[in-house]
Amino acid sequence: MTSKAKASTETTSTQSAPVKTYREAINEALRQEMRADPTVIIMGEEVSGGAGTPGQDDAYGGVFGVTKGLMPEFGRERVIDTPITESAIIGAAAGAANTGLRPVAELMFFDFIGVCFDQIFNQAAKFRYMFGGKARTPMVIRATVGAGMSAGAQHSNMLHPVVAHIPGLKVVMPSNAYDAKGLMLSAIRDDDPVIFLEHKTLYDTKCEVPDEPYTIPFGEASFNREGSDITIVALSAMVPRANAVADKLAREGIAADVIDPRTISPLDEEAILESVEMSGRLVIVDEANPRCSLAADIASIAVEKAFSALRAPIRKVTAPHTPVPFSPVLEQLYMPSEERIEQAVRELLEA
Amino acid sequence: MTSKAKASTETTSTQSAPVKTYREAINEALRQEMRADPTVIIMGEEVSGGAGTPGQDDAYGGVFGVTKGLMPEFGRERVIDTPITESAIIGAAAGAANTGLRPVAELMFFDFIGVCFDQIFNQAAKFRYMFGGKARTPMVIRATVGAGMSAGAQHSNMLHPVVAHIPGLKVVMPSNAYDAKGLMLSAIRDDDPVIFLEHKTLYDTKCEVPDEPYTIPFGEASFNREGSDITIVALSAMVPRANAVADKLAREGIAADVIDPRTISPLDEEAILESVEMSGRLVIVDEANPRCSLAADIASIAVEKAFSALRAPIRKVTAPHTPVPFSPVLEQLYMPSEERIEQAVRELLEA
Amino acid sequence: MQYEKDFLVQAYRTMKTIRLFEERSIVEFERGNIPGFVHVSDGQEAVAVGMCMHLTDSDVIGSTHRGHGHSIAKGCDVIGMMKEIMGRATGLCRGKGGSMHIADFHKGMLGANAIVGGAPPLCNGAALSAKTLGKKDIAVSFTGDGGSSQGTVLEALNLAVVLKLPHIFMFENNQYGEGTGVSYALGAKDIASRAGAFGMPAEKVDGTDFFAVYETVAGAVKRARDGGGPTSIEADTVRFNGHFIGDPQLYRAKDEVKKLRKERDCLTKFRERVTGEGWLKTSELKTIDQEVADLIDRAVEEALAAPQPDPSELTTDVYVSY
Amino acid sequence: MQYEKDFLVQAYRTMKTIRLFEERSIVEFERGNIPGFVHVSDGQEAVAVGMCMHLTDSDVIGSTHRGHGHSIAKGCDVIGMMKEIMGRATGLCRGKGGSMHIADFHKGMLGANAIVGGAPPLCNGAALSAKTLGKKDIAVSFTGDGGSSQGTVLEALNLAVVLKLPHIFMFENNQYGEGTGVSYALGAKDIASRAGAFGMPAEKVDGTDFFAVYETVAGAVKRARDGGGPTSIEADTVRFNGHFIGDPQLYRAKDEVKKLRKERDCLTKFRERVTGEGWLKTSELKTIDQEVADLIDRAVEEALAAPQPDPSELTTDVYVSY
Ligand SMILES: Cc1ncc(C[n+]2csc(CCOP(=O)(O)OP(=O)(O)O)c2C)c(N)n1
Ligand SMILES: Cc1ncc(C[n+]2csc(CCOP(=O)(O)OP(=O)(O)O)c2C)c(N)n1
Ligand SMILES: [Mg+2]
Ligand SMILES: [Mg+2]
Repeated sequence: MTSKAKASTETTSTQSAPVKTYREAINEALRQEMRADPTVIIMGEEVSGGAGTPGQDDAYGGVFGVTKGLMPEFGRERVIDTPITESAIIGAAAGAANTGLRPVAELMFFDFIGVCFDQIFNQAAKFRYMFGGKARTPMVIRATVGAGMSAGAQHSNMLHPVVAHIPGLKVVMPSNAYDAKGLMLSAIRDDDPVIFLEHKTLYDTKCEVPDEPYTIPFGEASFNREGSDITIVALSAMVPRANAVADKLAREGIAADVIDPRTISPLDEEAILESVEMSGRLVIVDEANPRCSLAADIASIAVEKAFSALRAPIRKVTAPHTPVPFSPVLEQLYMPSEERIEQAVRELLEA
Repeated sequence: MTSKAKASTETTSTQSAPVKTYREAINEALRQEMRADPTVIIMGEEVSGGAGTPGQDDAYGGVFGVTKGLMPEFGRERVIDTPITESAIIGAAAGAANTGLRPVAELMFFDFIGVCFDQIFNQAAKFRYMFGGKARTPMVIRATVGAGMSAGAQHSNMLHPVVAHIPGLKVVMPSNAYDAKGLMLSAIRDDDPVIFLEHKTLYDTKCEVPDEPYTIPFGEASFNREGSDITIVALSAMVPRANAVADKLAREGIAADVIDPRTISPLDEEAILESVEMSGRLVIVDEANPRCSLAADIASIAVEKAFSALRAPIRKVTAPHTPVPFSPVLEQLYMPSEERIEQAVRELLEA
Repeated sequence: MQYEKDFLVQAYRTMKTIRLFEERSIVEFERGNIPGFVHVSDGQEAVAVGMCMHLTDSDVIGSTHRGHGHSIAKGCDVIGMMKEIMGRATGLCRGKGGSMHIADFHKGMLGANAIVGGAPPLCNGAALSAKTLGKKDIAVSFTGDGGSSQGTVLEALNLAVVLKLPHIFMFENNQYGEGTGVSYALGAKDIASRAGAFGMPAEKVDGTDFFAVYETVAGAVKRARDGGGPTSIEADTVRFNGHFIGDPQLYRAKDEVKKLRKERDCLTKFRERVTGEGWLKTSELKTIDQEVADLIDRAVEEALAAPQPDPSELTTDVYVSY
Repeated sequence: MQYEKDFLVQAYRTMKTIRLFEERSIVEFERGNIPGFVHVSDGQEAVAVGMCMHLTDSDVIGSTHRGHGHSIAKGCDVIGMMKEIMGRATGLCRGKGGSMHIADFHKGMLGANAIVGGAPPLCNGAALSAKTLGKKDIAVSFTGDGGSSQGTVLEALNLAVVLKLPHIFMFENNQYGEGTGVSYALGAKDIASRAGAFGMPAEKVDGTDFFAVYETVAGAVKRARDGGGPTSIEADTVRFNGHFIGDPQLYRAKDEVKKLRKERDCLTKFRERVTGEGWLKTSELKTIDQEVADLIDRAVEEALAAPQPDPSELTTDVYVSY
């Protein structure tokens, strides 16, 4: 079955489901899996909130409200607020995963991997391999990524290329509520450590999300738009932008495939290559910084494995090689815009 | 002046200099710059050794002996042994760099970035930009990288793609003693944080290294072999392997450019593109894991900027997407070998 | 202790400036004039000012995400700060930093830091510079109660002792890390005793009493300048607002803040003390209040009129590869 | 305390096994049969064994780079270990781990760890599993004197107290972290008092006295199993060899090790105590010595004969993307 076919199957199944936000979809996935599996726990800073205070419990439910309501249902034993010590949080999640639990640990901002990167890349990621297959480390690290909220240089990074580089980790980047729910359920049930990256600017976006639990397998891209003139691969918050560009071009009779890999490790190479074989033209839209990025990764795969089909240079539309500026004016320029995507597409079509 | 020309100038200047090891060359650069500039200090674990013990001072001079003899000359005030607390070490180096010193901090193994990554990527790397150009952070982080010593999964990584991804950092990877000295002097004098990666298996390699101080500018590749049939870009310990393959092919009349970028951030795109324009064929040899790697980065640059010259797919010869195995048998398979490089080259020549 | 009038005026003016800067930040944030995440520090003025009144421009401080007060206390230009948090081109950091990244190296302000526990390792470095270069300068890091458990902070405490660095660790215990109480997040009896167990003198002080802070800090500053190494201080203080502007503060008790404002307002306490002792007159304080209010008005006015950064600024102040 | 004969025999056998395993590792390393970096733990046997004699297979331990002794004490197969450190396919970790990554989850051995300070955060997680799943199991992390200052360890101490985890932090103070003395690297008075300041009971014990370790640990184990939360123990112990095999040990005093071997050898002390008290006969000990020596001989023999991993193993036990 081709990737296009796979993707379409799923899309049809969502017809006439209730509309939910990305935030609600993730919350629902967590709740459903916690009901189904008593070994699933949540831990992190403010995942409930209010511990040791005179006011309300569940005061935050996560600073973006994603875990709201889970502590009241499952108790502080399973929704664990922690001190501000990310190495201790992620390390505990990894050790708990080794010994019978399925922890979902939250890093409030993925930028905080700096203070716990060892636990992720040297510990959790490597146990299975370096212990000769003995270890299972079924844990999820949820974190928010991305610019667009003027959160400044230390709260606005993507950083997914850093974890996609690391063997032993799986990396998930849902671009919409439907995918977020299905991928979260797969992430929790996966026996390897999974990095689950939620883009801050997507929390309030909505789409149809079935009430019943469902999973979306890792390594299967979805086709958001279909067309054989050009292939646009876009990730996370860049997907809606790529879609918008594709819609605009469609009105001019230019047909673009818009591919959302949904998981970047594993990556659905097949879907990308299949499309490039048809179109011969590839634009990759990635909000991360450009060097050693996922955009570079995908370009390198295409030029290695679909070389003869290529009819034009491969274009990466990314952030510049700079930190994220605070100023909203500069930050808008920092993120790949619809204009820049469109321009890249047009250049390739003319090449 | 083309890159090829630049590279040759340097090579001639090294004629008839004394032969030194990579280890000695780095030691000499550090010593010379510490003599010349009283603000240069060294800090890290065992950079001298013997602190608080009944035995000798300078008991190690670094676990690979690179800083041996510096403490006796410059004293414990400028060659500072530290506790095993990498965040404190790198953070102190960054803060010292902001306030008048030029610290050279050592991470014994670059694998230890996991416990101090925040200090590197969120702090040191970002000060200049996020403070609007006010901060200067002239620091060097020296660290050993690479497999080949059966040091196991947590002491054998490359990880240079992780830091090359980060804006604000410069990343240096010398492949020989001559470059190591000249690049170290440039690194210390640079006003940005520089990651200086020394491959464990290169310490005992030798070449001619002039006694007097000299610098090699960042962002200038060197051409190790010249030829227009194929371009081989290789890094760090992969350079000697690429050279060996080029020499073997040369005996068959196949002429390869072997390009050693020497610094990967900044990267001498010009040199690579210039060569690819001639050869139309590119192999990149990178000991790092493949995903979002420097190999991918370079491939993506070539397909974006030298597309019309390409006559074959671009091949990456890298480690597999696995942790580094301990077993020497497996570890040999893990690292890109001359055989694999040669095979990739031959495949492209036939393509 | 005997206080000069100028000193008292400066202390009051600085605390008042912080108070009004923060209160106005809330207003301007709500008006949509300040983007991003903003953490105000009103209630904690006495800690920042009681500490920084001991420092010169060549001493350095490292701050937190809640850094406006520290910045003002260390002498940063208030107008430049207001421009910065509004993201303007003429802000202290050209609009690239924002509220969580205000820095002014000329004033020894090494930066607010959006990573909890960010300042202590860096301030060790600044202290090391002073020591290595043979200067008498000292470094002061600010850390919250929540941040006090972060590994970077704990490592920094040890290194400061080992290298005998002129570094004062100021822990501001405002009882909360976001919506979590210190009684939950801190396993230790208190921050001071834990810091003290790392091998340095550690003290506790009422952080809402400017005079107590100033006097407690004095010994630590002297020790640091004289080569006696680091000190930790835990200041018991209060956060008058939410964790960030817009925080509904569900975790607080009803009337908690009202009570704190009544009983533990460092400005009220200061005013009572200085007028009670006859050191300053109420009218003098009122004049300062007015001057500060004018300054803040002007800051907002100028900031709102200041230009946005030029698009070219996106790629300056950093080496850009491609 | 009253000890059963079987208990004493097991304790002695285990300590002796560690001793001979380590001594033989040195020989085989020097012969070129063991690749990589190897850190032996002879001298520290009483800590590993005195601790692990309290544990069952469902309790877990987390270890360090110097993990052979902990592994043997926790019941890992000695032959499988020897194969592992020789990198063989039938080693405990299929030759992929090596000396610094021996693990055996069936025995509750969660892994040696080549990152200093690696175990404590992970052991919090194991303790959390036990607590959440309502088991009586406990977790024990081992950390060196050098590692005790690592931020990960210090954070873990706090979290263990906050969550009241059944976790014993065993700090093995062998006086050195590589070639640096603890008196230099540790700013605190000692490891125990600093750990205690995090809010947990903390004790010190002579780590070369098996009985002292066993008895000190007993209380901590009981407390952990009974829901009383974590404990820290600092064991004063000795490192008979260099940091790694091949270390010239220039930082040591002349005759230092000779003296330690004479005065602080935990095996000698054990033998003296059990024979002195009439608990075991010298002849019984000798028999054990011989049995252990035979076991180690067999381990080396089998390991040398064991196959190298198949090339296909390079890409198994991990999800491989490309
Ligand atoms: C490493 C890291 N973890 C988490 C956060 C998110 N965060 C920002 S402020 C804060 C609370 C800090 O509490 P405290 O140290 O007491 O300072 P206060 O806010 O009370 O001034 C948290 C959890 C962060 N910025 N950095
Ligand atoms: C994070 C990290 N930093 C540094 C090292 C290098 N290293 C390995 S063992 C060691 C010394 C550890 O000393 P200690 O904790 O006392 O344990 P011991 O070797 O005495 O058993 C060091 C510095 C490491 N492996 N990991
Ligand atoms: Mg607080
Ligand atoms: Mg030790």
